[in-house]
Amino acid sequence: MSRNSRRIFAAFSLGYALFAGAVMAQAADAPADLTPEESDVMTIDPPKPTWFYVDGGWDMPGTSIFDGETGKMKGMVETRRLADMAIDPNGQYYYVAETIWSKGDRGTRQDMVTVYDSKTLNLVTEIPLPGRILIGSRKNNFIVSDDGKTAFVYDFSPTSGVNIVDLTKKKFTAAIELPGCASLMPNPGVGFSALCSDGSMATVAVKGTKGDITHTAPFFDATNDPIFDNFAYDRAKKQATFLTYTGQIYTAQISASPTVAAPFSIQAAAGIRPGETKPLETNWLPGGRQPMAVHRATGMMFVLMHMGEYWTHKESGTEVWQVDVAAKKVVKRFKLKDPMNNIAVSQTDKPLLYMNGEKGEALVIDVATGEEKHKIEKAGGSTITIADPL
Amino acid sequence: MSRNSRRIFAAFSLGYALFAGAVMAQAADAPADLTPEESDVMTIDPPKPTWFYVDGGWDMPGTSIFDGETGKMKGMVETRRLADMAIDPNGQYYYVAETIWSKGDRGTRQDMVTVYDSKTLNLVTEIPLPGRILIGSRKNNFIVSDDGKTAFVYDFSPTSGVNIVDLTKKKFTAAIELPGCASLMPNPGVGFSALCSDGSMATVAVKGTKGDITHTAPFFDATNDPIFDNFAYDRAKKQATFLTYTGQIYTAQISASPTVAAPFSIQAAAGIRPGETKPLETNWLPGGRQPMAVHRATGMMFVLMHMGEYWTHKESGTEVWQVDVAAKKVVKRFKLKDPMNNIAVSQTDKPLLYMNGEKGEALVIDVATGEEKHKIEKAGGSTITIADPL
Amino acid sequence: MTKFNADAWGEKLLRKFAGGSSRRSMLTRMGAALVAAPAFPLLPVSRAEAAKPDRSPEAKTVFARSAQTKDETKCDYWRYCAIDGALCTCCGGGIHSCPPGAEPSPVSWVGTCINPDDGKAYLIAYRDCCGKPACGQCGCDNTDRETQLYMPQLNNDVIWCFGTTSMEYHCSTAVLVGAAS
Amino acid sequence: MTKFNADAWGEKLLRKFAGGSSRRSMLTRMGAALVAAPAFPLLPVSRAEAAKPDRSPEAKTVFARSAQTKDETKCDYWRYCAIDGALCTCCGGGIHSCPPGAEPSPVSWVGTCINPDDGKAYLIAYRDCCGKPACGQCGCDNTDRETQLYMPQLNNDVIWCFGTTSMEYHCSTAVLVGAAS
Repeated sequence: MSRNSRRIFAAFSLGYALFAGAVMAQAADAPADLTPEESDVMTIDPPKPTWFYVDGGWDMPGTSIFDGETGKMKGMVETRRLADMAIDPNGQYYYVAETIWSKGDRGTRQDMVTVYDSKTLNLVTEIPLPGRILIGSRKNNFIVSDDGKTAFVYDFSPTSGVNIVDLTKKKFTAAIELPGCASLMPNPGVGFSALCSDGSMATVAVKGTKGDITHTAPFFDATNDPIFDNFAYDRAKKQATFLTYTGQIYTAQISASPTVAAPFSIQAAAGIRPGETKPLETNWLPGGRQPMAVHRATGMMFVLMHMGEYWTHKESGTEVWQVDVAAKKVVKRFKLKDPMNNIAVSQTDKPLLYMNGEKGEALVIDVATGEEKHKIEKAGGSTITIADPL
Repeated sequence: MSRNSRRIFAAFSLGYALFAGAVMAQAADAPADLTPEESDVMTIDPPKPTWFYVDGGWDMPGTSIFDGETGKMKGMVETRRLADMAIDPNGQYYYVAETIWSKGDRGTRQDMVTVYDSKTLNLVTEIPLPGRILIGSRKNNFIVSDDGKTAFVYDFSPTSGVNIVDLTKKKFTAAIELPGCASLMPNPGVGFSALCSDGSMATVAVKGTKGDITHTAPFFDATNDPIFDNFAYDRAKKQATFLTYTGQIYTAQISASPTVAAPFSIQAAAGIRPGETKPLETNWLPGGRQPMAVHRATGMMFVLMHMGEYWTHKESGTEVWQVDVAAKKVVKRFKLKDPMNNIAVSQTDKPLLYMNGEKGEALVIDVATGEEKHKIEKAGGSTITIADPL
Repeated sequence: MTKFNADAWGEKLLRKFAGGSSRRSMLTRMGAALVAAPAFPLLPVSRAEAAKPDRSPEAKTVFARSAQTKDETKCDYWRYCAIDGALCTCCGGGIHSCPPGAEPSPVSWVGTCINPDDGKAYLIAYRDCCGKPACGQCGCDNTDRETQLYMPQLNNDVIWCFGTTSMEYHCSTAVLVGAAS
Repeated sequence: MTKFNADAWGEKLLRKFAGGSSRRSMLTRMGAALVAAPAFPLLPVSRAEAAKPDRSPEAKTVFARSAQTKDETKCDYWRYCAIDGALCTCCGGGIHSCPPGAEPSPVSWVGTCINPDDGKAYLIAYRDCCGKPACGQCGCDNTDRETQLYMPQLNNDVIWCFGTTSMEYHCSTAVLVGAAS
């Protein structure tokens, strides 16, 4: 390059103004039929029942939106480390509960629910919060009521409480103390319910800025056989399905006074001996971060299972067990090529299983055939959310 | 767990006050000789010549400090994505040039040099800057003068310039335009020098807030055979060593009017045909992100080399070639088990090579014996800096 | 809306508790006691078992059966029976020491781990070191008696950085607090 | 010290240039021309070669010899001869379209790539889509005629997000701007 061209480059660095002329000269060299392309920005549809959302977790600060049918990525919702995403049941917004320091990890702490338009994925607004828990891989720390009007944000500071957000007015409305309980589920017309360290379920009747807390009788052992806090809640049946470390399955009817049915053993439902808490008892056990999912219409539950001793509840599953919850029967066992850590299921007529593991590879499996429809590399390694529009 | 213990747990959640009493009760159960341990915080030595610093790059927001002798991690300097770290030649501080938005990737942009005490690794102060370039894996965008008094921060917005920081007063002093040039090296008593797109070297004589720019005659082809911008600068000899994509090695004497010696071919220095820019000519070529390092005392240069065609300059090296620069001879070739992308060498009597690759594994190799002294998993995959105290 | 600042709140409580001394020096003195605190819901369990603790191989978890007492930089070191994260011993810190520039959280989750040398169970406080980016070295995730979020003091996923100037997670220590039975 | 705001500066210039229209609509109209702009230092080279361009297999790089024209979601698609980053075509965007919520940078680095269907060389503007976290899909790093930082318009490591509301890098597009010879 000559001295002359360096001077041209110097001119370039003074601003944009000179660029267009230069490019016009360039464009003049092009064949007549070659039109320079223009840049634009895509929009997407509102959340569809076949879409699933994979949180990138600790390493990737975004939740990728995939179409389960095509395996294609549709877009990304920004979810920084330890953020929680929830989908507006009305399909208009994505909500992200997040905590941001003004200087990365120093400066001023800012807690908020950030609202994104579901079609443009543009930021709509930020709703400031007094706080939220910092933890990864949890579905039930940030939940939206069935009608989409209220969000509940779990806080732990280390006092335990819930911050309530009016999503219609887009503002924080109340902070309610919730001693000894966490892991939220909606309780339509009442407020929310939660699991507690004494083995009970708490129900919080929200009245304005106050919460009236009642408890069921204790029904599980939170120390020795805990319920996985990533449980499933069914909006249509107002039913929660719980799974314990040993493999006990509970269903709870959610109301002002929730009732919990007697549990059954997933291993017994498969015709083998029930899981136990004792060491040296190797058995099939549930495990993972998000170890279970329920298909609403059919009442089928899908559980990540591995062989091991007790206290291996974070271990990835080598099989998925399909449980007919009403019949208390394991009706199918899917063998997995790679161990999987999170599982979700589409609420479609022909359900698809979505899974990912430590490697961050997402898997789409057809429940009917067991066929692997898609394997998506670098999809993300954390929580999987499904779209379930009203 | 009983109802009673749930109430205790509720009390727990009200604050810290109750904790101590409970623990005292607990401690009373302990054997008499068991003293509960206390938490404390370590300090470290100022930078030592055997230490090396591995930038975690895109995925890990920290630069880990390792001792090359022991392979042990000593601590970490916070370097968020696209930050650049420099070490105070006097050993008192670590400097990080970084860009932080007030809300992660939105909000207000904040550019600064952040100063950390080298013994406590505590933040000392932040020096605001008008801007800096956003790019990863570059050694020469943030440099400190040989006496440790001045820092030069390259900016590209997309105008090209350098921001000057007085490290003694800890304040920004001047922004100097640097059209068509980048990749800085100190120029003691003058200011700094840089490489330019016309193939020349620019020298900027800094006078107060002004810079007087002069250029050498063009000596390399920036378009067809560029010099890797991660070149080496030797403080003692005031000498820069440059390497081009084809493998030409230049040395430049840095002064108010730098002089550049005639280059030689690294391949010819090894007794094989020189590298070429033509396609279909497979040969040993230099490559990587930080493909070369120079050991000051012995004048030995270490270059990551791979077999390939031209325009494979980012490819990791499968060998390290040791070049006696004065003798223009390749005196040793080290075969690597895994391809490596960045290389540095300690400025000690018994030099150690430090390398890492795409996997983020760091390697410590003894130059004298070729022996692999340490392999450190998850050390980080980006730029390697060495400690080189005055 | 006034901004609730968890850090300030934590610090205020801690200062009050420490009689106005600086947070760091208070922490040095009180750290162990404070951090062990969330453990107390364990007490009923521990005491119930204390009558006749069964430390036979048959009563030990997989972790306890293979734990070692020599190398604090390995995941199978006995104190790490419920640790999750990077070992501070690999990050420039120690078994109860934060690496330079990091800050120990005054509260933590806890584990009850068996020392194979004496067969006894000890209460371990897993104090996170905070305020620096994730160390990246020696990642471990052991889960003996690790429970879920509604019992946070036994959950190892929570970022246990309260009352520190920054809540960024760097690494975890395993502080011996007392005998568990 | 007054704060220099690169984004505001970029936008001001762009607005001036576009006669006061909004940045986005201006971008839609002017985008291609603006983004191609940094390419002009290429012109002397391109023109010198234009007299008798050698597009024979012997003159083609490794990339050009094996490039394909069918699948825009693969690293060996012909336009990607000097791309570095995630392909927007894999991220919910297109070859010249940003995924939803991302914003194309009005300036970019460029490549000169050979289309194997006609053997001709074209100027490609690699416009980064900005304002969202790294997409993570289809990471490519092709380096035909890619140079170093002192020639930034030919360097593919720079975060090319100028004049956008956020400089966070999401993915890269490969926009056909014109014939290179």
